Amino acid sequence: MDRSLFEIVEEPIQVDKIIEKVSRRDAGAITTFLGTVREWTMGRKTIYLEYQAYKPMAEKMLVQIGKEIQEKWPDTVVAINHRVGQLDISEVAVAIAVSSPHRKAAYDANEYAIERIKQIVPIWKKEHWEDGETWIGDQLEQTAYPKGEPFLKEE
Amino acid sequence: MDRSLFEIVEEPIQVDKIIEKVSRRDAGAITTFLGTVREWTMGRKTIYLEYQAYKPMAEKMLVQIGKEIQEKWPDTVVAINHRVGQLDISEVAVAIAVSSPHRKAAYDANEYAIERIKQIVPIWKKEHWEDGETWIGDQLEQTAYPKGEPFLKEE
Amino acid sequence: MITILLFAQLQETLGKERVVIEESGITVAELKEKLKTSYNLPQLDHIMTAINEEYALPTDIVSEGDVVALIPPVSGG
Amino acid sequence: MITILLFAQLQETLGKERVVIEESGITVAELKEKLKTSYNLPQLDHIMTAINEEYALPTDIVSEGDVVALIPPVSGG
Repeated sequence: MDRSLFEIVEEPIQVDKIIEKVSRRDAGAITTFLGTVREWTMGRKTIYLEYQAYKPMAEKMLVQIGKEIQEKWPDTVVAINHRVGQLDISEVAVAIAVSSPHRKAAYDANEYAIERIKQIVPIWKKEHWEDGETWIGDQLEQTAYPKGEPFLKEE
Repeated sequence: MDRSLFEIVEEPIQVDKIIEKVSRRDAGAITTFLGTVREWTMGRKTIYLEYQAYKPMAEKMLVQIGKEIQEKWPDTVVAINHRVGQLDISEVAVAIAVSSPHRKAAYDANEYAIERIKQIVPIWKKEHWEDGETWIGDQLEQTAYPKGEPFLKEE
Repeated sequence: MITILLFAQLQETLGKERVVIEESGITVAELKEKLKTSYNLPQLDHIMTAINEEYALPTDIVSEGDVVALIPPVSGG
Repeated sequence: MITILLFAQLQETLGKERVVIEESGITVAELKEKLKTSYNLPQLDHIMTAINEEYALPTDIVSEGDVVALIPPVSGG
Protein backbone atom coordinates (compact mmCIF):
# COMPACT_ATOMS: atom_id res chain seq x y z
CA MET A 1 0.00 0.00 0.00
CA ASP A 2 1.53 3.27 -1.19
CA ARG A 3 1.61 5.56 1.83
CA SER A 4 1.58 8.71 -0.27
CA LEU A 5 -2.02 7.90 -1.07
CA PHE A 6 -2.89 8.70 2.55
CA GLU A 7 -1.84 12.06 3.84
CA ILE A 8 -2.58 14.67 6.46
CA VAL A 9 -1.87 18.00 4.82
CA GLU A 10 -1.72 21.64 5.81
CA GLU A 11 -2.24 23.25 2.43
CA PRO A 12 -5.56 23.44 0.56
CA ILE A 13 -6.52 20.10 -0.98
CA GLN A 14 -6.53 19.96 -4.77
CA VAL A 15 -9.17 17.54 -5.98
CA ASP A 16 -7.50 17.06 -9.36
CA LYS A 17 -4.34 15.82 -7.73
CA ILE A 18 -6.07 13.21 -5.63
CA ILE A 19 -8.11 12.00 -8.61
CA GLU A 20 -4.87 11.65 -10.56
CA LYS A 21 -3.50 9.39 -7.85
CA VAL A 22 -6.23 6.78 -8.37
CA SER A 23 -6.71 7.21 -12.12
CA ARG A 24 -5.67 4.19 -14.22
CA ARG A 25 -6.39 2.42 -17.47
CA ASP A 26 -8.55 -0.31 -15.96
CA ALA A 27 -10.83 2.09 -14.09
CA GLY A 28 -14.27 2.81 -15.50
CA ALA A 29 -15.47 4.74 -12.48
CA ILE A 30 -13.93 7.24 -10.09
CA THR A 31 -15.88 8.58 -7.13
CA THR A 32 -14.76 11.41 -4.92
CA PHE A 33 -16.06 12.68 -1.63
CA LEU A 34 -15.26 16.14 -0.37
CA GLY A 35 -16.09 17.08 3.19
CA THR A 36 -16.43 20.85 3.17
CA VAL A 37 -16.90 23.45 5.88
CA ARG A 38 -20.59 24.23 6.21
CA GLU A 39 -21.73 27.62 7.42
CA TRP A 40 -24.85 26.56 9.34
CA THR A 41 -25.27 23.63 11.72
CA MET A 42 -28.60 23.28 13.50
CA GLY A 43 -29.26 26.99 13.30
CA ARG A 44 -25.81 27.99 14.49
CA LYS A 45 -23.43 29.96 12.30
CA THR A 46 -19.83 28.84 11.86
CA ILE A 47 -17.18 31.49 11.18
CA TYR A 48 -14.34 29.05 10.58
CA LEU A 49 -13.12 25.63 11.70
CA GLU A 50 -9.88 24.42 13.12
CA TYR A 51 -8.71 20.83 12.64
CA GLN A 52 -6.04 19.26 14.77
CA ALA A 53 -4.53 15.83 14.13
CA TYR A 54 -2.29 13.38 15.88
CA LYS A 55 -0.53 13.29 12.57
CA PRO A 56 1.61 10.13 12.51
CA MET A 57 -1.20 8.02 13.96
CA ALA A 58 -3.81 9.67 11.74
CA GLU A 59 -1.81 8.74 8.64
CA LYS A 60 -1.41 5.19 9.96
CA MET A 61 -5.18 4.96 10.41
CA LEU A 62 -5.77 6.23 6.88
CA VAL A 63 -3.44 3.53 5.59
CA GLN A 64 -5.39 1.00 7.66
CA ILE A 65 -8.66 2.16 6.11
CA GLY A 66 -7.00 1.69 2.73
CA LYS A 67 -6.14 -1.88 3.68
CA GLU A 68 -9.66 -2.61 4.86
CA ILE A 69 -11.01 -1.32 1.54
CA GLN A 70 -8.50 -3.41 -0.39
CA GLU A 71 -9.82 -6.49 1.39
CA LYS A 72 -13.47 -5.69 0.87
CA TRP A 73 -13.21 -4.32 -2.70
CA PRO A 74 -10.00 -5.80 -4.14
CA ASP A 75 -10.31 -4.04 -7.51
CA THR A 76 -10.36 -0.52 -6.08
CA VAL A 77 -7.61 2.03 -5.57
CA VAL A 78 -8.21 4.64 -2.88
CA ALA A 79 -6.51 7.88 -1.87
CA ILE A 80 -7.39 10.06 1.12
CA ASN A 81 -6.18 13.51 2.12
CA HIS A 82 -7.26 15.22 5.31
CA ARG A 83 -6.39 18.81 5.96
CA VAL A 84 -5.53 20.34 9.34
CA GLY A 85 -5.30 23.93 10.55
CA GLN A 86 -7.76 26.73 10.05
CA LEU A 87 -10.40 26.27 7.34
CA ASP A 88 -12.88 28.81 6.06
CA ILE A 89 -16.45 28.15 4.91
CA SER A 90 -16.60 25.95 1.79
CA GLU A 91 -12.99 24.80 2.07
CA VAL A 92 -12.27 21.10 1.74
CA ALA A 93 -11.39 19.31 4.98
CA VAL A 94 -11.20 15.79 3.57
CA ALA A 95 -11.03 14.34 0.07
CA ILE A 96 -11.49 10.67 -0.76
CA ALA A 97 -11.03 9.32 -4.28
CA VAL A 98 -11.76 5.73 -5.29
CA SER A 99 -11.26 4.22 -8.72
CA SER A 100 -12.72 0.90 -9.76
CA PRO A 101 -13.49 -1.00 -12.95
CA HIS A 102 -17.22 -0.75 -12.12
CA ARG A 103 -19.16 1.97 -10.38
CA LYS A 104 -20.85 0.14 -7.50
CA ALA A 105 -17.59 -0.61 -5.71
CA ALA A 106 -16.39 2.96 -6.26
CA TYR A 107 -19.45 4.34 -4.46
CA ASP A 108 -19.49 1.75 -1.69
CA ALA A 109 -15.78 1.90 -0.91
CA ASN A 110 -15.89 5.68 -0.85
CA GLU A 111 -18.75 5.79 1.62
CA TYR A 112 -17.03 3.17 3.75
CA ALA A 113 -13.91 5.34 3.85
CA ILE A 114 -15.65 8.40 5.25
CA GLU A 115 -17.52 6.33 7.85
CA ARG A 116 -14.26 4.82 9.04
CA ILE A 117 -12.49 8.18 9.07
CA LYS A 118 -15.13 9.45 11.45
CA GLN A 119 -14.62 6.41 13.67
CA ILE A 120 -10.89 5.84 13.94
CA VAL A 121 -8.76 8.67 12.63
CA PRO A 122 -7.43 10.88 15.45
CA ILE A 123 -8.47 14.27 14.11
CA TRP A 124 -10.45 16.84 16.04
CA LYS A 125 -12.49 19.76 14.93
CA LYS A 126 -13.03 22.99 16.79
CA GLU A 127 -16.03 25.00 15.73
CA HIS A 128 -15.59 28.71 15.91
CA TRP A 129 -19.20 29.82 16.07
CA GLU A 130 -20.44 33.33 15.78
CA ASP A 131 -21.16 33.12 19.53
CA GLY A 132 -18.34 31.03 20.93
CA GLU A 133 -16.15 28.01 20.26
CA THR A 134 -16.35 24.27 20.96
CA TRP A 135 -14.33 21.17 20.31
CA ILE A 136 -16.75 18.81 18.64
CA GLY A 137 -16.94 15.38 20.26
CA ASP A 138 -18.15 13.79 17.10
CA GLN A 139 -20.25 15.03 14.26
CA LEU A 140 -23.36 13.17 15.25
CA GLU A 141 -23.00 14.64 18.73
CA GLN A 142 -23.07 11.18 20.18
CA THR A 143 -20.88 9.95 22.97
CA ALA A 144 -17.50 8.48 22.34
CA TYR A 145 -17.25 5.36 20.21
CA PRO A 146 -20.83 4.10 20.55
CA LYS A 147 -19.90 1.10 18.42
CA GLY A 148 -17.20 -0.08 20.75
CA GLU A 149 -13.48 0.02 20.33
CA PRO A 150 -12.68 2.15 17.33
CA PHE A 151 -10.05 -0.22 15.97
CA LEU A 152 -12.48 -3.08 15.55
CA LYS A 153 -13.70 -3.51 12.03
CA GLU A 154 -17.39 -3.39 11.41
CA GLU A 155 -18.92 -6.15 9.38
CA MET B 1 -33.47 24.61 -12.52
CA ASP B 2 -30.39 26.23 -14.04
CA ARG B 3 -29.87 24.56 -17.39
CA SER B 4 -26.16 25.31 -17.49
CA LEU B 5 -25.79 22.69 -14.77
CA PHE B 6 -26.68 20.04 -17.35
CA GLU B 7 -24.61 19.99 -20.50
CA ILE B 8 -23.50 17.79 -23.34
CA VAL B 9 -19.99 18.92 -24.20
CA GLU B 10 -17.38 18.22 -26.83
CA GLU B 11 -14.28 19.34 -24.97
CA PRO B 12 -12.59 17.40 -22.15
CA ILE B 13 -14.52 17.66 -18.89
CA GLN B 14 -12.83 19.58 -16.09
CA VAL B 15 -13.81 18.16 -12.74
CA ASP B 16 -12.91 21.34 -10.87
CA LYS B 17 -15.36 23.34 -12.92
CA ILE B 18 -18.26 21.03 -12.27
CA ILE B 19 -17.50 20.91 -8.55
CA GLU B 20 -17.48 24.71 -8.52
CA LYS B 21 -20.98 24.71 -9.96
CA VAL B 22 -22.43 22.87 -6.96
CA SER B 23 -20.19 24.32 -4.26
CA ARG B 24 -21.98 26.57 -1.75
CA ARG B 25 -21.81 27.75 1.82
CA ASP B 26 -24.45 25.41 3.17
CA ALA B 27 -22.86 22.26 1.70
CA GLY B 28 -20.94 19.96 4.00
CA ALA B 29 -20.46 17.22 1.41
CA ILE B 30 -19.77 17.11 -2.30
CA THR B 31 -19.65 13.81 -4.15
CA THR B 32 -18.50 13.38 -7.72
CA PHE B 33 -18.75 10.48 -10.09
CA LEU B 34 -16.54 10.22 -13.14
CA GLY B 35 -17.30 7.63 -15.78
CA THR B 36 -13.98 6.98 -17.51
CA VAL B 37 -12.97 4.98 -20.55
CA ARG B 38 -11.75 1.57 -19.42
CA GLU B 39 -9.22 -0.33 -21.46
CA TRP B 40 -10.44 -3.87 -20.80
CA THR B 41 -14.02 -5.18 -20.80
CA MET B 42 -14.54 -8.89 -20.33
CA GLY B 43 -11.14 -9.69 -21.76
CA ARG B 44 -11.53 -7.42 -24.77
CA LYS B 45 -9.25 -4.45 -25.36
CA THR B 46 -10.68 -1.05 -26.19
CA ILE B 47 -8.59 1.33 -28.30
CA TYR B 48 -10.94 4.28 -27.99
CA LEU B 49 -14.64 5.09 -27.64
CA GLU B 50 -16.96 7.27 -29.59
CA TYR B 51 -20.03 8.84 -27.98
CA GLN B 52 -22.91 10.22 -29.98
CA ALA B 53 -25.83 12.15 -28.49
CA TYR B 54 -29.19 13.43 -29.57
CA LYS B 55 -28.01 16.61 -28.00
CA PRO B 56 -31.11 18.77 -27.35
CA MET B 57 -33.06 15.83 -26.00
CA ALA B 58 -30.09 14.54 -24.00
CA GLU B 59 -29.78 17.90 -22.25
CA LYS B 60 -33.51 17.91 -21.56
CA MET B 61 -33.22 14.47 -19.99
CA LEU B 62 -30.31 15.62 -17.82
CA VAL B 63 -32.47 18.52 -16.65
CA GLN B 64 -35.25 16.03 -15.90
CA ILE B 65 -32.88 13.91 -13.83
CA GLY B 66 -31.98 17.08 -11.96
CA LYS B 67 -35.65 17.68 -11.22
CA GLU B 68 -36.18 14.12 -10.03
CA ILE B 69 -33.22 14.53 -7.67
CA GLN B 70 -34.58 17.84 -6.41
CA GLU B 71 -37.80 16.09 -5.48
CA LYS B 72 -36.17 13.14 -3.78
CA TRP B 73 -33.36 15.05 -2.06
CA PRO B 74 -34.53 18.68 -1.81
CA ASP B 75 -31.35 19.94 -0.14
CA THR B 76 -29.01 18.87 -2.93
CA VAL B 77 -27.60 20.72 -5.91
CA VAL B 78 -26.53 18.59 -8.87
CA ALA B 79 -24.56 19.26 -12.05
CA ILE B 80 -23.96 16.78 -14.87
CA ASN B 81 -21.72 17.01 -17.92
CA HIS B 82 -21.57 14.30 -20.56
CA ARG B 83 -18.99 14.41 -23.28
CA VAL B 84 -19.47 13.29 -26.88
CA GLY B 85 -17.03 12.54 -29.68
CA GLN B 86 -13.91 10.41 -29.56
CA LEU B 87 -12.50 9.55 -26.13
CA ASP B 88 -9.25 7.85 -25.31
CA ILE B 89 -8.58 5.42 -22.47
CA SER B 90 -8.93 7.06 -19.02
CA GLU B 91 -10.72 10.12 -20.38
CA VAL B 92 -13.88 11.26 -18.59
CA ALA B 93 -17.14 10.55 -20.44
CA VAL B 94 -19.50 11.73 -17.73
CA ALA B 95 -19.09 13.79 -14.58
CA ILE B 96 -21.75 14.16 -11.88
CA ALA B 97 -21.31 16.45 -8.90
CA VAL B 98 -23.76 16.67 -6.00
CA SER B 99 -23.52 18.97 -3.02
CA SER B 100 -25.58 18.55 0.12
CA PRO B 101 -25.54 19.70 3.73
CA HIS B 102 -25.01 16.06 4.79
CA ARG B 103 -23.14 13.27 3.09
CA LYS B 104 -25.75 10.52 2.77
CA ALA B 105 -27.89 12.48 0.31
CA ALA B 106 -24.80 13.45 -1.69
CA TYR B 107 -23.89 9.79 -2.21
CA ASP B 108 -27.43 8.59 -2.86
CA ALA B 109 -28.39 11.36 -5.27
CA ASN B 110 -25.15 10.89 -7.18
CA GLU B 111 -25.69 7.17 -7.64
CA TYR B 112 -29.29 7.81 -8.65
CA ALA B 113 -28.08 10.25 -11.32
CA ILE B 114 -25.79 7.76 -13.04
CA GLU B 115 -28.45 5.03 -12.95
CA ARG B 116 -30.95 7.36 -14.60
CA ILE B 117 -28.44 8.57 -17.18
CA LYS B 118 -27.98 4.99 -18.27
CA GLN B 119 -31.75 4.58 -18.57
CA ILE B 120 -33.09 7.69 -20.24
CA VAL B 121 -30.43 9.93 -21.76
CA PRO B 122 -30.15 9.45 -25.55
CA ILE B 123 -26.41 8.93 -25.81
CA TRP B 124 -24.75 6.01 -27.55
CA LYS B 125 -21.33 4.54 -27.27
CA LYS B 126 -19.36 2.85 -29.99
CA GLU B 127 -16.56 0.61 -28.82
CA HIS B 128 -13.53 0.57 -31.04
CA TRP B 129 -11.99 -2.73 -30.00
CA GLU B 130 -8.60 -3.97 -30.98
CA ASP B 131 -10.46 -6.43 -33.23
CA GLY B 132 -13.47 -4.54 -34.50
CA GLU B 133 -16.13 -2.06 -33.53
CA THR B 134 -19.64 -2.21 -32.03
CA TRP B 135 -22.35 0.14 -30.96
CA ILE B 136 -23.13 -0.90 -27.40
CA GLY B 137 -26.81 -1.55 -26.73
CA ASP B 138 -26.42 -0.86 -23.10
CA GLN B 139 -23.63 -1.36 -20.69
CA LEU B 140 -25.13 -4.33 -18.95
CA GLU B 141 -25.63 -5.94 -22.35
CA GLN B 142 -29.28 -6.37 -21.57
CA THR B 143 -32.08 -5.74 -23.98
CA ALA B 144 -33.63 -2.35 -24.43
CA TYR B 145 -35.31 -0.75 -21.44
CA PRO B 146 -35.85 -3.88 -19.35
CA LYS B 147 -37.60 -1.77 -16.75
CA GLY B 148 -40.27 -0.53 -19.09
CA GLU B 149 -40.67 2.84 -20.67
CA PRO B 150 -37.56 4.85 -20.00
CA PHE B 151 -39.41 8.00 -19.09
CA LEU B 152 -41.19 6.41 -16.16
CA LYS B 153 -39.65 7.16 -12.84
CA GLU B 154 -38.60 4.31 -10.68
CA GLU B 155 -39.74 4.32 -7.11
CA MET C 1 -44.07 15.74 -43.68
CA ILE C 2 -42.30 14.03 -40.80
CA THR C 3 -38.58 14.18 -40.10
CA ILE C 4 -37.04 10.98 -38.76
CA LEU C 5 -33.72 11.29 -36.89
CA LEU C 6 -31.34 8.36 -36.88
CA PHE C 7 -28.56 7.59 -34.42
CA ALA C 8 -25.85 5.04 -33.69
CA GLN C 9 -26.18 1.80 -35.66
CA LEU C 10 -29.35 2.98 -37.43
CA GLN C 11 -27.51 6.00 -38.74
CA GLU C 12 -24.73 3.75 -40.01
CA THR C 13 -27.09 1.17 -41.50
CA LEU C 14 -28.96 3.81 -43.49
CA GLY C 15 -25.91 5.95 -44.14
CA LYS C 16 -27.71 9.13 -43.18
CA GLU C 17 -28.66 11.20 -40.14
CA ARG C 18 -32.26 11.83 -41.10
CA VAL C 19 -34.99 10.88 -43.55
CA VAL C 20 -38.10 12.85 -44.40
CA ILE C 21 -41.35 11.09 -45.21
CA GLU C 22 -44.71 12.35 -46.42
CA GLU C 23 -47.01 11.20 -43.67
CA SER C 24 -49.00 12.58 -40.79
CA GLY C 25 -51.70 11.54 -38.35
CA ILE C 26 -50.38 8.02 -37.92
CA THR C 27 -49.31 6.33 -34.71
CA VAL C 28 -45.74 5.72 -33.71
CA ALA C 29 -46.33 1.97 -34.17
CA GLU C 30 -47.63 2.51 -37.68
CA LEU C 31 -44.71 4.77 -38.51
CA LYS C 32 -42.27 2.12 -37.36
CA GLU C 33 -44.02 -0.48 -39.53
CA LYS C 34 -43.66 1.80 -42.54
CA LEU C 35 -40.00 2.41 -41.85
CA LYS C 36 -39.34 -1.30 -41.39
CA THR C 37 -40.63 -2.10 -44.85
CA SER C 38 -39.45 1.06 -46.66
CA TYR C 39 -35.92 0.87 -45.29
CA ASN C 40 -35.55 -2.79 -44.51
CA LEU C 41 -34.87 -2.25 -40.80
CA PRO C 42 -35.95 -5.41 -38.95
CA GLN C 43 -34.53 -4.35 -35.58
CA LEU C 44 -36.96 -1.52 -34.91
CA ASP C 45 -38.91 -3.59 -32.39
CA HIS C 46 -36.52 -2.82 -29.58
CA ILE C 47 -36.14 0.80 -30.46
CA MET C 48 -37.78 3.62 -28.56
CA THR C 49 -39.03 6.76 -30.20
CA ALA C 50 -39.24 10.38 -29.21
CA ILE C 51 -41.56 12.95 -30.76
CA ASN C 52 -40.14 16.46 -30.59
CA GLU C 53 -37.59 15.44 -27.97
CA GLU C 54 -40.03 13.68 -25.62
CA TYR C 55 -40.25 9.90 -25.32
CA ALA C 56 -43.37 8.64 -27.09
CA LEU C 57 -45.64 5.64 -26.68
CA PRO C 58 -46.47 3.31 -29.61
CA THR C 59 -50.02 4.71 -29.60
CA ASP C 60 -48.98 8.37 -29.75
CA ILE C 61 -49.92 10.22 -32.94
CA VAL C 62 -47.26 11.71 -35.19
CA SER C 63 -48.42 14.95 -36.82
CA GLU C 64 -47.35 17.06 -39.74
CA GLY C 65 -44.03 18.78 -39.01
CA ASP C 66 -43.08 16.54 -36.09
CA VAL C 67 -39.52 15.40 -35.57
CA VAL C 68 -39.38 11.75 -34.62
CA ALA C 69 -36.17 10.29 -33.23
CA LEU C 70 -35.48 6.58 -33.33
CA ILE C 71 -33.65 5.81 -30.12
CA PRO C 72 -31.71 2.55 -29.87
CA PRO C 73 -30.94 1.34 -26.34
CA VAL C 74 -28.90 4.10 -24.78
CA SER C 75 -25.42 3.60 -23.38
CA GLY C 76 -24.33 6.87 -21.83
CA GLY C 77 -22.11 7.10 -18.78
CA MET D 1 9.19 7.62 32.05
CA ILE D 2 6.04 7.83 29.97
CA THR D 3 5.13 10.64 27.60
CA ILE D 4 1.45 11.58 27.48
CA LEU D 5 0.21 13.43 24.40
CA LEU D 6 -2.77 15.74 24.72
CA PHE D 7 -5.12 16.95 22.00
CA ALA D 8 -8.15 19.11 21.47
CA GLN D 9 -9.96 20.15 24.66
CA LEU D 10 -7.49 18.22 26.86
CA GLN D 11 -4.62 20.20 25.41
CA GLU D 12 -6.46 23.42 26.12
CA THR D 13 -7.54 22.39 29.61
CA LEU D 14 -3.98 21.57 30.62
CA GLY D 15 -2.43 24.32 28.56
CA LYS D 16 0.20 21.98 27.09
CA GLU D 17 0.72 19.43 24.34
CA ARG D 18 2.38 16.79 26.46
CA VAL D 19 3.25 15.79 29.99
CA VAL D 20 5.93 13.37 31.12
CA ILE D 21 5.41 11.17 34.16
CA GLU D 22 7.70 8.79 36.03
CA GLU D 23 5.86 5.53 35.73
CA SER D 24 6.04 2.24 33.91
CA GLY D 25 4.51 -1.23 34.03
CA ILE D 26 1.02 0.02 34.81
CA THR D 27 -2.15 -0.55 32.84
CA VAL D 28 -3.83 2.07 30.69
CA ALA D 29 -6.70 2.12 33.18
CA GLU D 30 -4.32 2.74 36.07
CA LEU D 31 -2.55 5.46 34.13
CA LYS D 32 -5.84 7.21 33.45
CA GLU D 33 -6.71 7.08 37.16
CA LYS D 34 -3.40 8.69 38.03
CA LEU D 35 -3.89 11.41 35.44
CA LYS D 36 -7.39 12.10 36.68
CA THR D 37 -6.23 12.82 40.17
CA SER D 38 -2.89 14.47 39.33
CA TYR D 39 -4.35 16.78 36.74
CA ASN D 40 -7.96 17.04 37.86
CA LEU D 41 -9.37 15.69 34.58
CA PRO D 42 -12.76 14.11 35.37
CA GLN D 43 -13.72 13.54 31.72
CA LEU D 44 -11.12 10.85 30.99
CA ASP D 45 -13.73 8.08 31.15
CA HIS D 46 -14.85 8.65 27.58
CA ILE D 47 -11.40 9.08 26.22
CA MET D 48 -9.56 6.45 24.22
CA THR D 49 -5.86 5.90 24.42
CA ALA D 50 -3.16 4.88 22.01
CA ILE D 51 0.20 3.44 22.94
CA ASN D 52 2.88 4.24 20.37
CA GLU D 53 0.28 5.16 17.75
CA GLU D 54 -1.90 2.08 18.15
CA TYR D 55 -5.25 2.07 19.93
CA ALA D 56 -4.91 0.43 23.33
CA LEU D 57 -7.24 -1.46 25.66
CA PRO D 58 -7.70 -0.44 29.31
CA THR D 59 -5.83 -3.60 30.32
CA ASP D 60 -2.80 -2.98 28.09
CA ILE D 61 0.48 -2.33 29.91
CA VAL D 62 2.32 0.94 29.49
CA SER D 63 6.10 0.48 29.58
CA GLU D 64 9.10 2.69 30.12
CA GLY D 65 9.60 5.01 27.12
CA ASP D 66 6.11 4.53 25.70
CA VAL D 67 4.22 7.41 24.17
CA VAL D 68 0.60 7.38 25.28
CA ALA D 69 -1.91 9.57 23.45
CA LEU D 70 -5.20 10.56 25.05
CA ILE D 71 -7.72 10.56 22.26
CA PRO D 72 -11.00 12.40 22.79
CA PRO D 73 -13.87 11.37 20.50
CA VAL D 74 -12.63 12.08 17.00
CA SER D 75 -14.37 14.38 14.58
CA GLY D 76 -12.50 14.21 11.31
CA GLY D 77 -14.14 14.53 7.95
